[in-house]
Amino acid sequence: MDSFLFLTIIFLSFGIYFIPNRYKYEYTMILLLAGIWVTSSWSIQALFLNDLPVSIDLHSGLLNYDFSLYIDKLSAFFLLAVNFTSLTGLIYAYKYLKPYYRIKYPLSFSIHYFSYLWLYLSMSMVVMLQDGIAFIILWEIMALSSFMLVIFNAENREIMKTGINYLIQMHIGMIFILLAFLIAENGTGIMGFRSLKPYFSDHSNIILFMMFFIGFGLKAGFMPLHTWLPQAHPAAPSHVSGVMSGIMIKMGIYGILRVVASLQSDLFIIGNIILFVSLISGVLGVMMAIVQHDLKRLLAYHSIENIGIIGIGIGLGTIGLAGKNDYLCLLGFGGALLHVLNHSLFKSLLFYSAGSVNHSTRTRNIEELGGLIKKMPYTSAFFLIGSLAICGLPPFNGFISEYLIYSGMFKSLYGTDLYTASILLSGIIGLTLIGGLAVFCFTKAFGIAFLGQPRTNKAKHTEEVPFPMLFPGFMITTVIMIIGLASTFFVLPAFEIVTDLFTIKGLDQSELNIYTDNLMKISSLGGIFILTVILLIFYRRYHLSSKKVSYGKTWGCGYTAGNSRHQYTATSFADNFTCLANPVLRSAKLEEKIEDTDIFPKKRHFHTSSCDVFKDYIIEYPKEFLLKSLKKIAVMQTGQINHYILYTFLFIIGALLLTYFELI
Amino acid sequence: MDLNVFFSVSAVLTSIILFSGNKYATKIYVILYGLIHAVFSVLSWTKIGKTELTYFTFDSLAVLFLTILSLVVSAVIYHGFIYVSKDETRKYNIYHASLLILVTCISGAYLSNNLAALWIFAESATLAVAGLIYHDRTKMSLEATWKYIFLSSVGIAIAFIGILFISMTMEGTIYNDLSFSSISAAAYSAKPLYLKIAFLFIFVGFGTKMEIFPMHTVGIDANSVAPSPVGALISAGLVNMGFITLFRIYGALSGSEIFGWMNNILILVGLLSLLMAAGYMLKAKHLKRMLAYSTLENMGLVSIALGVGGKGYYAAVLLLILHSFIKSGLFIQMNLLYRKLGTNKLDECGRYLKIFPPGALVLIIGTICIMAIPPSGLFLTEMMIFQALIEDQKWFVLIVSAFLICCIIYALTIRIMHVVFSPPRVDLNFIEEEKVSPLETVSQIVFFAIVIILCFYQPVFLNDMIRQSVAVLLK
Amino acid sequence: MINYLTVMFAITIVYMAIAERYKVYARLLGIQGLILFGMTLSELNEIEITNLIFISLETLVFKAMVVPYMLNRIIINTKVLKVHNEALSGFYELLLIIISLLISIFMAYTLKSPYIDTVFLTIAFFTLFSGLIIIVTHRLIISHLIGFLVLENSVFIFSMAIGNEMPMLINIGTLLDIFVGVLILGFFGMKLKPNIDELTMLKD
Amino acid sequence: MTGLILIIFSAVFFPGIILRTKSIASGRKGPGILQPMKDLRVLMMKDSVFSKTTSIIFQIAPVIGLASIICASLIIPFANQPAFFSFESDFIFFAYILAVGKFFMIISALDTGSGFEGMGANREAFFSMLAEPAFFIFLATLAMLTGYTSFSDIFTKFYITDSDFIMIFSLIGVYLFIQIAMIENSRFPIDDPKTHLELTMIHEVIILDNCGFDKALIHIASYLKFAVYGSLIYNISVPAGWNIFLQTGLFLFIQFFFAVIIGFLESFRARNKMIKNSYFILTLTAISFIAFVIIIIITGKIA
Repeated sequence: MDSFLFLTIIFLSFGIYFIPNRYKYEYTMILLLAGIWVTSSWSIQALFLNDLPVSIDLHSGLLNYDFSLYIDKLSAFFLLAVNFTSLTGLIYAYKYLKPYYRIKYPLSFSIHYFSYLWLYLSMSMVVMLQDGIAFIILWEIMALSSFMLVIFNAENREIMKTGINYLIQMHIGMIFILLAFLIAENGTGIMGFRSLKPYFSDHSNIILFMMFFIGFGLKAGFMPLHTWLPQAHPAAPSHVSGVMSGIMIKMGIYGILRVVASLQSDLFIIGNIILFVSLISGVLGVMMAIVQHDLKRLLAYHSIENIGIIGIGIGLGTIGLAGKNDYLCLLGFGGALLHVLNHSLFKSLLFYSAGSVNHSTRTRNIEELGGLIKKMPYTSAFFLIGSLAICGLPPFNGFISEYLIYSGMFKSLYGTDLYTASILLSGIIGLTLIGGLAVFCFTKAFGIAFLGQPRTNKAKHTEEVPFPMLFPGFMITTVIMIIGLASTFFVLPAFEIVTDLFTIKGLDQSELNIYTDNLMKISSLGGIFILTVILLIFYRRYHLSSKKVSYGKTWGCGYTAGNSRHQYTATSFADNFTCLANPVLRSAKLEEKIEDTDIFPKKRHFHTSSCDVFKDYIIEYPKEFLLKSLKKIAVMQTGQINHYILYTFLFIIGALLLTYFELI
Repeated sequence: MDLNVFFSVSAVLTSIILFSGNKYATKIYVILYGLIHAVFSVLSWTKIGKTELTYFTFDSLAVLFLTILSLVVSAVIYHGFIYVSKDETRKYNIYHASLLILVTCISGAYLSNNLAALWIFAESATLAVAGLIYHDRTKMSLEATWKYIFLSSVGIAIAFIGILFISMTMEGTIYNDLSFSSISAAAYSAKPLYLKIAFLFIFVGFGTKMEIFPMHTVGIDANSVAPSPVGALISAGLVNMGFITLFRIYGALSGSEIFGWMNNILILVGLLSLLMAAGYMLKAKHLKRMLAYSTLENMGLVSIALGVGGKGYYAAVLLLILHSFIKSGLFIQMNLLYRKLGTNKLDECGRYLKIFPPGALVLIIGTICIMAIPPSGLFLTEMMIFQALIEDQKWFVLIVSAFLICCIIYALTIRIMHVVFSPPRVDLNFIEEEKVSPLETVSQIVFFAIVIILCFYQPVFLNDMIRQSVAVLLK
Repeated sequence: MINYLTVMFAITIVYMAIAERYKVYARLLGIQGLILFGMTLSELNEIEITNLIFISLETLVFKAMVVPYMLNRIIINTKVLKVHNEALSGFYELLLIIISLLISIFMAYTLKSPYIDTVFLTIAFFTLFSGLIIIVTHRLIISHLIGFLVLENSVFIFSMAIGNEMPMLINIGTLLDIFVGVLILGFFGMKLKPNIDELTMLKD
Repeated sequence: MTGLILIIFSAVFFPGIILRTKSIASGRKGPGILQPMKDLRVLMMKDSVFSKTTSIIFQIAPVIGLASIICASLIIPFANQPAFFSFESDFIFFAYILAVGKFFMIISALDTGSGFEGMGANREAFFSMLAEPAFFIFLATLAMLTGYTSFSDIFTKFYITDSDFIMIFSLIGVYLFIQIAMIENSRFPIDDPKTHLELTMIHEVIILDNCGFDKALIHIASYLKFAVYGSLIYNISVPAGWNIFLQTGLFLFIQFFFAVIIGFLESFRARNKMIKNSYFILTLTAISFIAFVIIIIITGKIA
């Protein structure tokens, strides 16, 4: 029954092209809700009700590949996350897309909604499919549909370029995955994740793993492979960036987890590789985020950072698997999984808020914003909550997952050997730095964009976005708070998923009690914190009610004519950090020097810019070089017949020579 | 319907058209021809394995390609009517007569079981297509026609020398005709050097038809200048004809000592074709030229697939089939685009989505299909080629071709997406004179739908046919 | 007899490499047609009547008369008289042709077989290569045309080298080839007059 | 419970002792030890003036700052009595909940839209970010040494591990905690609370616009923070097994001693140049790293 509904959704999705423009949104929403209903029921079955995975036959016997769905606990977990984020994204889109109805053509909307629906369908099927080819097909459809979503504003050539850059990188990733699957298939005769275990048990693990890691890492955005991320997210409409950053990049994590679960040897090395890459992603990601002025690009770099945190968890888990350290394994993978969920929540929340800011101010440059909290209180509150959560601060959800990863590391330190100890310590230092830098970054982002006085007219004349754009914020905030305060209900299933996936010995009852106890204590401390705050606020209000409260200008050290231009800017806020990190960030300043002869200095401009070292040196320059040399090859079509004949002639002679010397 | 009936009816219809004084009459004759061709190809399914008129055998590959040709031709005829509707009667008739000759020659070439007969049909097809390329009577079309005729003739001369070398190997044997079975039987004992030279010359010579390195150059010009429906026919019919030649000679020689050598040559040529295609597509400035280069790319892949063997054979045939549909659909679409935007130059095209939404949608789908990204069926063939390469441990070829494919996809998307969405760099302020009906996109939608469906579901009969076609290689 | 003819044929080709005027080309092609006729006459032992008609049609009529005549017409019409060796000077062309002669001898020797006349094979290869070289080294399309006609001659010699195993098919092939040659000539003569060396627009 | 009372008790006297030490060191008689408490009372009674630029963030930030330090103090054990809340890796919660307070103080500074306060906010964020690793590395060292991961367990078991190097850790720990406390509270040598130039201030410049009740809350939080760190110093330097009365005495003594040290430091030392601060803080990280290396050596991982 359910499978029929699912198939119906797939077929009905094509109907978007035939629905009148006014009802396209509603149509999409109905299909999405139906999809969510079906997949959620499957995943709840798999996650909570059954011990066995759920198998769904999609009646695909006619087709070439096995499209039947198979939902184990891991799939179910990802499915739920996909469902939630996709739903909030579509709700948010309702009003967000309204202004475009006047300037865009119905077909654009058809394509957009169709792609959105298929992004959802492909994501949910990617985590459910077992057959390799079917997986790859859906994987690429996912890339394709997200590409179509990114280029919603494709009239802008820059956005188009960004989108294509994204598509190509995704395609390269897909080729890596495909080749890896094919190599495994060549060894075992099975195509898909099922083939990996037998393959890994009698082949070298590390090469194939690296291929998978590159393929999936491109989607996830690990550091040297991240370059599409900071470009694509600002280019996309905000609900799309929210969904992409929130959950789509996690599909890469899903793939990596599946591969890691099949590994048989070389685990320690692989764990180290993952950890190392993740540390770089985490630390550099947040460092680069700090110097960004574009709100959405800043958030995009934070996605890289958070992928780094997830990767740290996975790396630690793998090291734990290698050393038969069940604690580390459980906490590492468990933390990573939970962080996947958490990040999908707060990152989408942040992107939606950033989108709302963009929606009402028409700018994403935080240097042009300021004082939004008075005009857009709800949006600001959501952004604040998102910021606190992404910094991993209690009592929000981000803390829980980071706590798990930290605690795995701290717990494993005792009695380990030198290597593991140093690795764990580097993990600890990395996470700490990430946390500190994230606080630095989000105080900057929130403080400059939402607080103080409006820096430009764009920020001055704004208003709060309509309720449908705020509603997802309420939904997400609720879940964030539930995870933050009732973490037990989320951490224990995550542990169960890990034990199920990696077939390790689960926690016995006493250990389970310890964890429940820990989490309960964190929850109650969080509760106490909130209570204290509320009590203090009420006391403060009571206290101030008896005092005279007056309002005046901000203290200006005697200077009373200060205006909004005297405020600290984002650049200056980041300045001391930028100085310290310049070898990595290579930010450039363009300033006009004041000459000695300038008695009355004229108006001057000052410009700072930052570059992404990885993007330049690993992607851009080699890409430019390759494209240039390829283009150089293309001088043969001269338009002259004699040249054309010459090629033929030379080819024949060359082939004959090669034949004569038996080179081919 | 027997083959002789088909040929004679075609000849009669062609001559009637040449001398008819009425466009409507011509139209009816052409439609009649299209129907006859369709009936002929449907009936040919019942005659698989039979030989007619000594020189023609209905084998699986030929029947398969014939059916595809029928499908493509029906679209080509329909769009051709629109394309030439404003021409004077004489031009109109010449166009259609050439079209008929071309289709008949291609069909004959498909069915030939004899190298010489195949060669003759190929040559005639060249002449017929030259007439079609020249249809627009512009400077460009003159140049393209000249180059096409000239290079094709040189290629055909070279191929003929190759055929002569084949017949040299048969001197002193009991085989004294150029049928492929005889060639194959004689090849067992033949001197390898002769076979190598023969294969090399034939391969290079027919490269003009198949649009493969090193003789791809004219195909590009012809495709970009010819009327779009003809472009569709070239890339679906003529290219397949080139392939069938290559395939038959390859199959005939596959039992001989030079099998490994041939594979190496094929892979070398395939890689070079990919390289050329990648380089040119990165700097293409003309939509139709870019599509022509994409044909070069796909033929390079076919060549690699043949060279690798194993699953590659199947992949090669499937790729050809899918490519016929996609490329002809895209070329037809190019005509609609031209009529809407007044140009096919990349710098002057833009905002297609706004100007002609159905066409833009079709163009996007077509681009996805030709890029071999799922859900395009081409993806399967690409995957099979990779599979075969991995099985053969040809890592270098694998890496290089995967890389070049990525470059090509980059070039394709960036151009076509800009055409669809972005404003043009140079604004022509073109005002369309004639309306383009959205119904004109139906043929392309059907073609692309076939391609997409084939990604998920290949009917058993198709599977069997392809397997039978390549069975000769898998012995 | 046959050896003298082949040597003469080779000499005409070498002369072509250093020819300065198109008229010379036309004349040389005519001479080549005559030589080919002589070669076939002396080579074919038993001559059927149909074959004789075929061969004389091919060589005497087409190669020795029609082609030079049409070429002459084209030359007069287009007023392109001098061969401009823009790509390579005549010296290098000669050099290349001599090298190709060496290669041809070498190849024919390598391909030696009891069923094939090595002399014919040599001259066929030589003609093939020189035809290609003439096309490659010239820029004006009228030279390409001449190169192509030389190529046709080489095809003819190749078919002679095989002897008479499959005369009919090969004769048809040769005839079609020549037909194409004439068609090209005609097309060229009729259509390409005014813009004889501007055909380089189609490029990337 | 005892610990909490002791912390609050010492927090009451802590700032006074610092003040007193400083004045004695500079040859003045100085105010009474309870003078800061009296100041608090004055602040509480004052009316409030808020900048028109500020928003609700500015109003709730002091409250959250205080609440965070209260929560943090619930994790601190005393002697062998476990804290209110003790769980695995609770020091992570400790560090992060303090960060919450800091986060709000920083954004409340930015909320005023003042150039000065932005400067201070930036420095606060930057320096505390740099100080985090030192704290965590040292706790990792302790975790590795004892095999436990909560404050209570670590400090109870710390002296039970019969290691000869225990004193070294104790000393390093005391040093590190003092320095971290100085950074966290923006004291010498990072910052000088008594400076008169806004351009060089860190913590003081952040609260330039706070007044009255809010400022009192900020002060309370700051005093409590001192006491909490003092309590950590006590815990690391005194074995948990000793008599409870002795412990209480020692606790008070160490808190007193801590305050005196701060007073003396502030009297006789010059504050760092702003640019040197980052080096200084990184040195702390290096020191805690040395501690980690030592633990590796003594556990025999490096021969």
